Amino acid sequence: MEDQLVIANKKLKSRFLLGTGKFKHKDELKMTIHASEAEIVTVALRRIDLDKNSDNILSYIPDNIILLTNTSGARNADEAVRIARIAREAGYGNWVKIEVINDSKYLLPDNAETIKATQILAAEGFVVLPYMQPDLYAARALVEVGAAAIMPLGSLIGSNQGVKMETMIEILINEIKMVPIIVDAGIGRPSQAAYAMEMGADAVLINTAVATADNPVLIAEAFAKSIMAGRLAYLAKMANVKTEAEASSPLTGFLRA
Amino acid sequence: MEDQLVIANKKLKSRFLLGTGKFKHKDELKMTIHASEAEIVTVALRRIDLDKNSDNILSYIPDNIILLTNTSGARNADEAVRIARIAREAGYGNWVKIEVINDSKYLLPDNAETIKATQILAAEGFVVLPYMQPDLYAARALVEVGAAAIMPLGSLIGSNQGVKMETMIEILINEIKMVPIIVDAGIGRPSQAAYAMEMGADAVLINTAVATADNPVLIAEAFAKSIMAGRLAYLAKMANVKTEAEASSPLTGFLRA
Amino acid sequence: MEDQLVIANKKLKSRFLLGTGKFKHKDELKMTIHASEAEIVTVALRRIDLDKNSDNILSYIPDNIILLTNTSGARNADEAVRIARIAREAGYGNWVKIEVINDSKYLLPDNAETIKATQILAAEGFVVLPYMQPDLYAARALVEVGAAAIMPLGSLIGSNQGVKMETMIEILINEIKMVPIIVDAGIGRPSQAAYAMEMGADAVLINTAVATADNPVLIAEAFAKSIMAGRLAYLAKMANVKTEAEASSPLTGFLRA
Amino acid sequence: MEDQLVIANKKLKSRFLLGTGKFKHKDELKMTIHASEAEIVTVALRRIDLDKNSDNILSYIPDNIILLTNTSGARNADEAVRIARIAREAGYGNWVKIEVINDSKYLLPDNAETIKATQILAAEGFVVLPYMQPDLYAARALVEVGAAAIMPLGSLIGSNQGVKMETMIEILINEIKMVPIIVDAGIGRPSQAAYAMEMGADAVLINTAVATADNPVLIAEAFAKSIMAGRLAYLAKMANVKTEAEASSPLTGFLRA
Amino acid sequence: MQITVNGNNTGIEPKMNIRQYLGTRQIDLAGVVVEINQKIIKKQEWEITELKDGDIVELISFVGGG
Amino acid sequence: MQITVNGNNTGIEPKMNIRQYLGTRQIDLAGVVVEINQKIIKKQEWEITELKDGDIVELISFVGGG
Amino acid sequence: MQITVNGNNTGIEPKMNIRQYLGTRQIDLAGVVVEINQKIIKKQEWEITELKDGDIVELISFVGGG
Amino acid sequence: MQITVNGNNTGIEPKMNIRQYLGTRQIDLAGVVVEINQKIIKKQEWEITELKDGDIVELISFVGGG
Repeated sequence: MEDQLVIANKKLKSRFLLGTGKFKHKDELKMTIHASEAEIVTVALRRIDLDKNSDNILSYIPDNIILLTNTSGARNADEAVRIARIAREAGYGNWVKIEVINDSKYLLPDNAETIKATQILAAEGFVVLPYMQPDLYAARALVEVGAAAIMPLGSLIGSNQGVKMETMIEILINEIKMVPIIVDAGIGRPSQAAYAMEMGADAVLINTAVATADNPVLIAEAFAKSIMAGRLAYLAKMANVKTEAEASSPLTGFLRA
Repeated sequence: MEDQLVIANKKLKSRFLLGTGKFKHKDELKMTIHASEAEIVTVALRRIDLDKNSDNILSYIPDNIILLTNTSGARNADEAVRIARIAREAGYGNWVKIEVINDSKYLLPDNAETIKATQILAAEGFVVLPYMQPDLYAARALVEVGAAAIMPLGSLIGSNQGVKMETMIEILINEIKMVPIIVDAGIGRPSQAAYAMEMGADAVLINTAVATADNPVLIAEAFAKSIMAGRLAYLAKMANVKTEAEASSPLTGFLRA
Repeated sequence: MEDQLVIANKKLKSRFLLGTGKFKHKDELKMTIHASEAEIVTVALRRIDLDKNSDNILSYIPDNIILLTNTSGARNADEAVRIARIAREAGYGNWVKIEVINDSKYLLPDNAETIKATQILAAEGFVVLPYMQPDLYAARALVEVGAAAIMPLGSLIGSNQGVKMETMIEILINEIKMVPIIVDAGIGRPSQAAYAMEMGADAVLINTAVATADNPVLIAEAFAKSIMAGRLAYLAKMANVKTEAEASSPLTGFLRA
Repeated sequence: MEDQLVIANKKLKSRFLLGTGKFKHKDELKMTIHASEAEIVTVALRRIDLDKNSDNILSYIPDNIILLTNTSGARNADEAVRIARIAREAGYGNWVKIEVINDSKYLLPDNAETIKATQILAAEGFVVLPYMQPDLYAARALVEVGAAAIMPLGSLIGSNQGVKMETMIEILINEIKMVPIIVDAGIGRPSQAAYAMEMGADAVLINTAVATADNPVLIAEAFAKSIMAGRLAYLAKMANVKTEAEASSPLTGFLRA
Repeated sequence: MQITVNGNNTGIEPKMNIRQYLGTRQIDLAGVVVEINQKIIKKQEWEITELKDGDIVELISFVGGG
Repeated sequence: MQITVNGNNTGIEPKMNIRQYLGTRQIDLAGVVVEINQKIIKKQEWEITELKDGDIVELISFVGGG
Repeated sequence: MQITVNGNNTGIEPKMNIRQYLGTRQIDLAGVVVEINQKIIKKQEWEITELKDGDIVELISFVGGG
Repeated sequence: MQITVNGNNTGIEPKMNIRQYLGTRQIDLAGVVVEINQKIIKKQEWEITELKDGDIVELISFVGGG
């Protein structure tokens, strides 16, 4: 069966986008990417530290992987645009995750600024994947201005709370059909990733839950399997929840003859 | 890595026990068993219908699969014992799932009768897997009288509600270390199966959610993957849930220099 | 103890705002308002039906009640503003609930348009209570342009699902301190109303759950009590949730002397 | 309206049973009982400490209150029976809460021993209120041997987690009609108490959540109100949960004429 | 003379002011608002505002709402 | 001669053993168990066990179950 | 004379009945129950029940409980 | 000659172009981007772009991010 995720005409087998922040040991990253089977990996940009000769993250990411640069640090559309342009200049493609955050406590994306940045960058030919608060109007606006996918948060970033924004994400899944929906932020366990996929999300992006597990390689494999499981379940059309019990074995007894 | 489930000294790779009731098309059963990778499959007993030449279920179950006969229909320990003995005589092994139900509405297992039946059958050399309401005292009694595993219900049988009895199942997982804990009944989605495994259950038994999905073969594969995912996550030791947001990207900005 | 809700300098004893839509029998409305102890009641505007001499809703609402006119039907800021001005002209005060909805399926408020309408009407001297999707940035903008309170939705309007938007409403409660937070839409049961108040909401607005209960008068009393209960609990500072059991009786036994 | 709780022919207005353990300041107890409007209050027994002249708890409990003595400390039926007999001899009535716990970690009641103790004490004329794990078979047995009410746990004692055992408590409420169902243990917030009552529980017993709140008197009042609210809501027959939005205001617009 | 009231065409006598017109219909006037050609006519102006041919009149009042 | 098989009365020829009787019905014998008067008859005894008038016979086999 | 009261050995004067003994300690008697050798002694028998050497006495009363 | 590199003042030799300057520091150049005075300098222009006194230089590269 051909069940592919398509983002900006790129066909992908994996529905697991992996973030690379917070890894304790960078050498685990390569194995983790391998175990995850991810084809898209997020990175960020930062000033080089000239005093210590730190490792280049790119050396841990296989060449065939799509780099998705996060504009983290941007507090408004202009800053996000500036970061995106720098990223493109680096020569690793034009995929960008717009993340505009104007609140240092909850780290919530600012939808209005995100729409502005998306519009500018899409017009410049970027493949724009905006991180957003799930809001139907904002999602429609993002699609209209050229987002290649939309990435609503499942719950607070790094919280591992799962799909707390379920009501609104379900609405996005039902209503936004032109681009994929990628649940980003807050997914903390394979069961939660499976749940997002069962709901009909097209993919999930996970970072904290992988990088901060005791064994990132093993949990990456677990997430990979659970995301496939959730996708298959969505395709298989699951049985409904019932409020009553229903026997799975024949109860009519030969014992009472 | 060697991560095996051991029941009564039998080493198993799969942690997915599959029920065979309620399948609409029996010919799907064989493919479903294959897709599930299950090594243990439940069956039940019934009077032969002499009027119509119905298919023999055994012809759909590969030879290397362990048959676990359910005593469904039994309303007390004596009836369960009688069914188990018949099952053994049939010549397909001595693994038996004790299911004693005395309530036709909620189909709840009767722990007291289940303990009695387990004691009798374990003493006769059966491999006894009792289906039970999760109750620490009953679980301890079952282990004491010789159960090879205990199978607490996750929620009402056939309800697809998932692990609603979470509080009590967590206690069983923490306290019962001598035999495996298999969550039986109520698991309706791969995400729920993954959740049970993440909690530390040793295996899950699923029937209704597979047999009544639109595509049983596909959902069996989904459950297989999600159960592995949940197990790996348990072994990988997951990151904790946090009440606050936590950045996964570096936020210290080069933009404000 | 003096625990008052203050909106636009108006001191209120009740933290229960009652909606008047969907009542099957209008004569129940008067008793329901009485039972609810509400001091603010929402109404809407509509063309008079000249063909049938329908009852005037105002005759069922006591004079001392504050009328809060809903701009329902408005699809953008301009329409909301027009409705608000009509409402004021009717001579029953200048309190207005901005409700701008641009989606006939989920009936979600459009935050961007709501902010615009709030700005215009607050500048014209209205007491503006905007109904909104819970989003910290939008809430801050609303406060800035002069909202007298903000009214985030708990869940989909009329759904009776309770506080599904918990994560975001909690953030609003923590961060928006200049005006009251009133949870509006989706509260279906007294327990859910109590929960919203325990979280620290300043008030709740309920309509569907009252109007469509079998006995609106009785459920209004139930909501009134539960809202007070939730408020008192918030003030009393509740005990924390624990993951372990903790005895409430002395267990050291005199029996084992 | 006459809506009374009847236990062993005793008619009660209040559906709130209050526990007296864990209070930091005993002088708060009297005010707390008053605020709770409870008519039944639990106490326990202990050896008198001959070295320090400790306060007598009875001096804080008004005379018209029914004392319900908890057999806490009992590890089996015999010990519970012994404690109950001592309690009766003390001269404050014959109401006893059977609590048999054989597990010092989770403090779970042992249903089998509880049934035995109930049988003995009911036959001796006690008014027996057994604390139990919610299990339909055990509940039926308790009613059969003479329990005056049954008191299933909502969640682990002292955990403030609410009605986690919802599935099984709902079954008890549906099936046990001869005696009242009192949800005992685990209720931590007024919203949770309201929820238990909305489900159809006849009463709730709360101790930890009151005694360990910052302000026990205030939270007692909150629980009292929420319990009444939940009861009224049950009687008023609440509106159903809907998966879709449903307008509460007329949306047909006069604006588009 | 023809006007449109709440979307329906109606013939009325000429030289009628708003208050007079409302008097011809049986309407409880509490909370009623009159818009003519999208302009609100204040209550105190009802008597001095004459209806003109082709006027688009909206008569609006309160209903239950949430 | 009358026996009861799975709850139904049936006339059979006398002096028939279990295996012979089963041969008269078209049954897939894999996993079939025979109880006579609530006593299980082992497979190896089918040929030496003769059905008697009034016997209550149960023929049981596996079906799908959970 | 030695008795055990609530787990502690105590010397007491001989020929003392329960009420007399309780009088020697400062105890609020409301709700107090006396067990001697695991047998409850009813209140009305306190005056006629003499303590004997080796008696195991439990003095029990109410405390807060849930 | 003084320039600011990643927020720190540094003295450098005059007449140095970007590539030369980068050569003086030990930096893995994969994925490095150079901004001078908030303007990105493309890689192919590094050799022909000379650093001037007072330039504000940003050297940016990839790090792990989510």
